[in-house]
Amino acid sequence: MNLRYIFFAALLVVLGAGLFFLPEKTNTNEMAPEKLHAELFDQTRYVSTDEVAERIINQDPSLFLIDVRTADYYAEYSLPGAANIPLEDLLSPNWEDYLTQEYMDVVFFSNGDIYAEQAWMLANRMGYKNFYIMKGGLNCWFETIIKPVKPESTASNNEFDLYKFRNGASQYFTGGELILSEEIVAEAITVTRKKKKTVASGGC
Amino acid sequence: MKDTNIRTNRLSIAVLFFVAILLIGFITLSKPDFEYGFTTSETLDQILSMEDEMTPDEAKEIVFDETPGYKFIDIRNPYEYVKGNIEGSVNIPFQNFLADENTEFFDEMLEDSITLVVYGWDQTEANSSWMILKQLGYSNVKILMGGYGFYSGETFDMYSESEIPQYFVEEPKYNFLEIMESMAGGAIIEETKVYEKVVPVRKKKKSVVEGGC
Amino acid sequence: MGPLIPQGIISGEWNNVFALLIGVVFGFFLEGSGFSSSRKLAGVFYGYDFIVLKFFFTAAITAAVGMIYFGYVGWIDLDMIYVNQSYVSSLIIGGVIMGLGFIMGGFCPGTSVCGAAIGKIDAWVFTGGMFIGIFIFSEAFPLFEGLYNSDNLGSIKIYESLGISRAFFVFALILVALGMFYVTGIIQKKVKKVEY
Amino acid sequence: MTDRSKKYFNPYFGGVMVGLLMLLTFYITGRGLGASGAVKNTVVTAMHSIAPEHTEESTYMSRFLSDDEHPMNNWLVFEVLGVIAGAFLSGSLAGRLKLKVEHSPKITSRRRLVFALLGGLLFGIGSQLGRGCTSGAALSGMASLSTAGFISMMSIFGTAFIAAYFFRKNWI
Repeated sequence: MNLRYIFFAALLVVLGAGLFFLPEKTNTNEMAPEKLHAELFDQTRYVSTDEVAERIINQDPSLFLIDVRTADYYAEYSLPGAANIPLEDLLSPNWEDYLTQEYMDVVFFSNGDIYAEQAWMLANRMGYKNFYIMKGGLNCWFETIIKPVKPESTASNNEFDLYKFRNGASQYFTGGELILSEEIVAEAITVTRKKKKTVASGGC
Repeated sequence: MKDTNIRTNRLSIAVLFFVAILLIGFITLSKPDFEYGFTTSETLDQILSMEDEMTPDEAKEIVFDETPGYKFIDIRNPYEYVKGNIEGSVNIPFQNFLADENTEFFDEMLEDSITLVVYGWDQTEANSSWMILKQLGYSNVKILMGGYGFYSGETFDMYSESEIPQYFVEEPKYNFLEIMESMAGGAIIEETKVYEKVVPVRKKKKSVVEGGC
Repeated sequence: MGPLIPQGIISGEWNNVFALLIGVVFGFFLEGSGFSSSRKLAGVFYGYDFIVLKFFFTAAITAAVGMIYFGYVGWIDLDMIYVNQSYVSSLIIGGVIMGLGFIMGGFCPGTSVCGAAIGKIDAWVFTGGMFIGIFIFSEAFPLFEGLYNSDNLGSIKIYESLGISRAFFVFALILVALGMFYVTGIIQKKVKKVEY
Repeated sequence: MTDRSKKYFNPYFGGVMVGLLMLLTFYITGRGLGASGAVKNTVVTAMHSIAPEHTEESTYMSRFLSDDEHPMNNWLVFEVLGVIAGAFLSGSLAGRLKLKVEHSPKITSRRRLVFALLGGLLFGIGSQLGRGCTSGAALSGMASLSTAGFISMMSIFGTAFIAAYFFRKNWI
């Protein structure tokens, strides 16, 4: 046996043994902590309940709502068309397809902000895109959309417009289309379209 | 014999070349500044365990008894901090979390096994701070439920009839079903529960190249 | 960083240019190591020449080990590497047919091309046979279709299917290969020399 | 060893070099080497020019036809063209360029050619069924540690070892 061959063989064994010290899975897609931290200053991750309501009413096909609460809560009440991915199942491979898609805006919501934000952080860390949080969650949804508070008589016109929209939306979500007159829907939608920017300002 | 030697040399050069490439790789390997200490699933387990959520009453007790081993961290901006804060807390705004002196401070606390309690005005405000520290591997971080608002009593609603303390922000504040039923005149739209979204098309990784032969 | 073309660092139009260059180097070393000779290739099955085994395992191990290190130092995103789909039964049956073809014809597609390039008439015939074989396959494809598409395990890695760690698998592979190199050296000395 | 075979590279040297080449290939293109695909594309092209309608109707071949891309405009085809050039280069440098039929002294050229044809035919069928040949499926598959590569390698070489006994007259 040539000495060199023994040396090469030893080298190969050493290289092979070195593999034991390397991490098996280097997830390069994962977002770096600095970036995740920086993204958290960015308030664009929040969408308001008004915006969500408007997009549901307009049947926006790019909206994808994900309810991260438990299945019990989901069964009791959830937003129309929302899918249920309980926070604990978020990382299960069953839902991977929902998180990796990039054509729709995924809006997480829970009763408050916290679970939704946690889901958002985990999903974002995995390097996927297009995630949003419904600001204030369902608690806020009920305070603003379902049971809107009438503004003071001294409030600005914008606030009254918003109130009108919310009233219309409330009719839409509670009464169903059956008792809803055409007129109100039309009004509600035109109002929101006109006031798109101000709509996002109200609420929780 | 001479011929064979040349041949083995050629092999040696090839092998050395291979080793050299790997060495260059290791030399140029730059370590990222920050690395996650917990994987996503470990983080999720931590979240679900709820062990890190401290109630305002517990916090008050700790401050009152001056229990050692706790450090409160106010993540709000200095202006809010000066307006009012928990006694003995330090102010590290969330924006500055990854600054060198602050990570050093966190490391120190971890070594001394001092529990860090992050708080904002409410729990939601501090949530991202807690999550970031947690994911970076600081296992000694807790979060104050209700935040400073509840701690100081400013947001406490003494007229609330709810049995669940109001700092449980993830609890539904209202009975959603009841409201929906009352407003719909008893007829709830069944459609709301129907899962009507189509399965989204899976994002095709542009990476996946087509096969060999 | 890499792989360069799928990451879009180099445009896909360069694909064919690189393919040509890579092919030249590949052909050069295949031919230079003796893969243009069918009798040398067949030697591995009769114990008089083990270049196929030595070459094959050295190449596979160098590339596999190198890739893992490249992945670690961040030169290649291992998730973007193409991993063949494991259609188990069609792979096995296809492999059996190829094995028979190998021992009968003494070449495989890559080596027959090498042989053909330096004027081996048997390699030309083999390549011609391959054309006919592929033609037959595509004409008779409806017969094979069920088999062709059955038992797909997806793009799975060997250590995942065996349920062991990657490092352990590669390490074992290296030891096995080194063992084989050693044993084949002994066998080669004992077996009657074959002139070719 | 005879004088002639000394002209060949040390197999380990060739192996390391091809291993490095494969690394480079993976680094650039994200996939390994291959050969049989090129033959397939040539067959498809030839068939398409001879009997276009028939080829388009064929369930198998039609999948390699597309309107915007010619089947010959494929990296595998170019790679195999490169292999031909590289092999020719190496053969001419080492003085191995010679038209001949290589066969064992015990058999005739004719028998060798018949077996080569049969072998090629089987390889053609097998490589399509197994989605790749020794270089594409087995070698590159092993380098990327895919299960398919190892299954392929074991079933090709396993069968060849078992069948070797029956064909020994052809080779020894």
